[in-house]
Amino acid sequence: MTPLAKLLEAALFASGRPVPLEELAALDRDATPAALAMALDELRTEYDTGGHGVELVEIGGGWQILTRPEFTEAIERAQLAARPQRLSAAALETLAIIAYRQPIGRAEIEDIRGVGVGGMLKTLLERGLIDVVGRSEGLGRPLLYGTTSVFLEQFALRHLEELPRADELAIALRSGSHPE
Amino acid sequence: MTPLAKLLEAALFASGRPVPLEELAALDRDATPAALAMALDELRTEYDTGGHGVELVEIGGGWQILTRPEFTEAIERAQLAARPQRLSAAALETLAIIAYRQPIGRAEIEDIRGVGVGGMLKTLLERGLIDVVGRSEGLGRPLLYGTTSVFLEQFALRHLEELPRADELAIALRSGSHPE
Amino acid sequence: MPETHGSFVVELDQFSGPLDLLLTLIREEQVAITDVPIARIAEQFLQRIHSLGLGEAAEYLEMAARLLRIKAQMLLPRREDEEGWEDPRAELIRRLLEYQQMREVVDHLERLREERRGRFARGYLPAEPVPQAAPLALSLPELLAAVDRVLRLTSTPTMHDVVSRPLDVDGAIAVIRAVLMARAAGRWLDVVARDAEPWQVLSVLLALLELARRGELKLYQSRPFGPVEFSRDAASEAA
Repeated sequence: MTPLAKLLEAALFASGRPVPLEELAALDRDATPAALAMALDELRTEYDTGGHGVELVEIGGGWQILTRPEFTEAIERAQLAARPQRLSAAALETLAIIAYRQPIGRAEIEDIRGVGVGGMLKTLLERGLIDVVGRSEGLGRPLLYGTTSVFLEQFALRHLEELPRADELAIALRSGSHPE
Repeated sequence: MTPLAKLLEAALFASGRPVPLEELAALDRDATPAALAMALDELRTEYDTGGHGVELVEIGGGWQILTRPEFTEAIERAQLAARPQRLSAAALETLAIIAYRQPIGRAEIEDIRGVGVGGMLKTLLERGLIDVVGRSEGLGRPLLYGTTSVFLEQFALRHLEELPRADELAIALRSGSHPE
Repeated sequence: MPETHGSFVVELDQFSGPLDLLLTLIREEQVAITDVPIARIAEQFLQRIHSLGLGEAAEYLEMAARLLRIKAQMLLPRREDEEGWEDPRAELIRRLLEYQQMREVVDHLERLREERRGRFARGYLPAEPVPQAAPLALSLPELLAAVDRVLRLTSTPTMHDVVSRPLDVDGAIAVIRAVLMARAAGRWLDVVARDAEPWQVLSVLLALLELARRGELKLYQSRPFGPVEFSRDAASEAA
């Protein structure tokens, strides 16, 4: 490809939105509108005939490189498959603290875990595993969290009392059901 | 390009971050690891010899398409994308220590840097460049920190071993300084 | 990207710490770290932190004090053949070497970072598939293992954790005042929860002492080691 076509490819790749022709002109002050149009055409032809997974499209008054629609399904499937929806160890610990100490405020959880848990609480809330169950009487009346029915369902528990007591835990863990 | 290379290109274009090999493999369940490696090589060669504005690089256990450096200035001038902020010397020093000595606690970092690093650790945590990886067995069970995949990504490292080894540095590392 | 963390912004003409300044001085003097002329370097260090306005920074002052201490130790008379004599600079030299080595890694990281900053990743990102579509893979053993981790994490008594949590004396004062607003007297357990953490207990204790000092209440115990009780101070009430 010509240097101008390469520059356009890099710029359109890096841009987060369709780029109008006037803005593309700012990339190279020496390029005439005709040269710019030719370079765009060169890039489009390269993508269309060179056998690429992407294409150059004119969209919303500008130019943009997009993945070819025939690949989107495979890409989404791969993203889901390769990112199993497991909770991180940190998220599990936060969930465990909430399960055993509910209702509990964010500050108290952070006190136990020693790190900020703002993002973690958001994830657990989005997942429906916890919910806001009230407000503390303390200063600033912080939100209190507790586990939900989704939580019980997820762990196949009939009610919270089915969770082992802290002193039974060592035994429950030793009974061979340890995760790898 | 082969259909698999096209699919890989489409998937890599759809991500702003390095795509892990497992996710690329999930794109086509029938593709063998060898076929995958060949298709990646095909794509890289296409970018390198076909005269493209982008290139394929291996970063942090995954693959990523990045623009070629020679176009950066023009793209930034045209305001189509902006370079991320530089890191301060203090941030780099803290990262360097964590990268080499992980898992490492705050006190040890402060010992080497000669300054308090509490605020800096918080910033690096927020940036996702480091994470809490455990607690020391020592008194007070202080938190231990390590670098993340975001760190590898932002420094375009394939893995930590790409950093110079201790014996490649002008001054030898203090032996036995690693935490247990 | 807007930058909100001051500590992250490049400090062009500042030193990242006392060791950085010290290393710079040594480099300017063109002397070896392993044979650093302490008297001269200490003097320059003091001058420099004064001119840079770092004379208030604890870390720099601490280093200045250390340099002066080493300088004094170097002046102590000693016989050349004295056995067991340890160079007073040894620890400082070790730290400087370690720091210099780390700076070498920093240079490397800076190069890598600059290289990476000079390339753009894909700017336009199509919406990722909604993760909720995928079922969560979770099991009870996993949760219990997490509980176990948390327990092991918290069951070790650590007195150091007390200081890691800032005391909330003001909050405790507010609680005590509220109790005394409603009643003439109160007991310890009215203001401290049974399962209170050490920091909460300490907060209340300090708050009670502070209010007693200010004359807002009277503290008393009906018997030795009995429960602490408190009441509105009649004098302050009258005032």
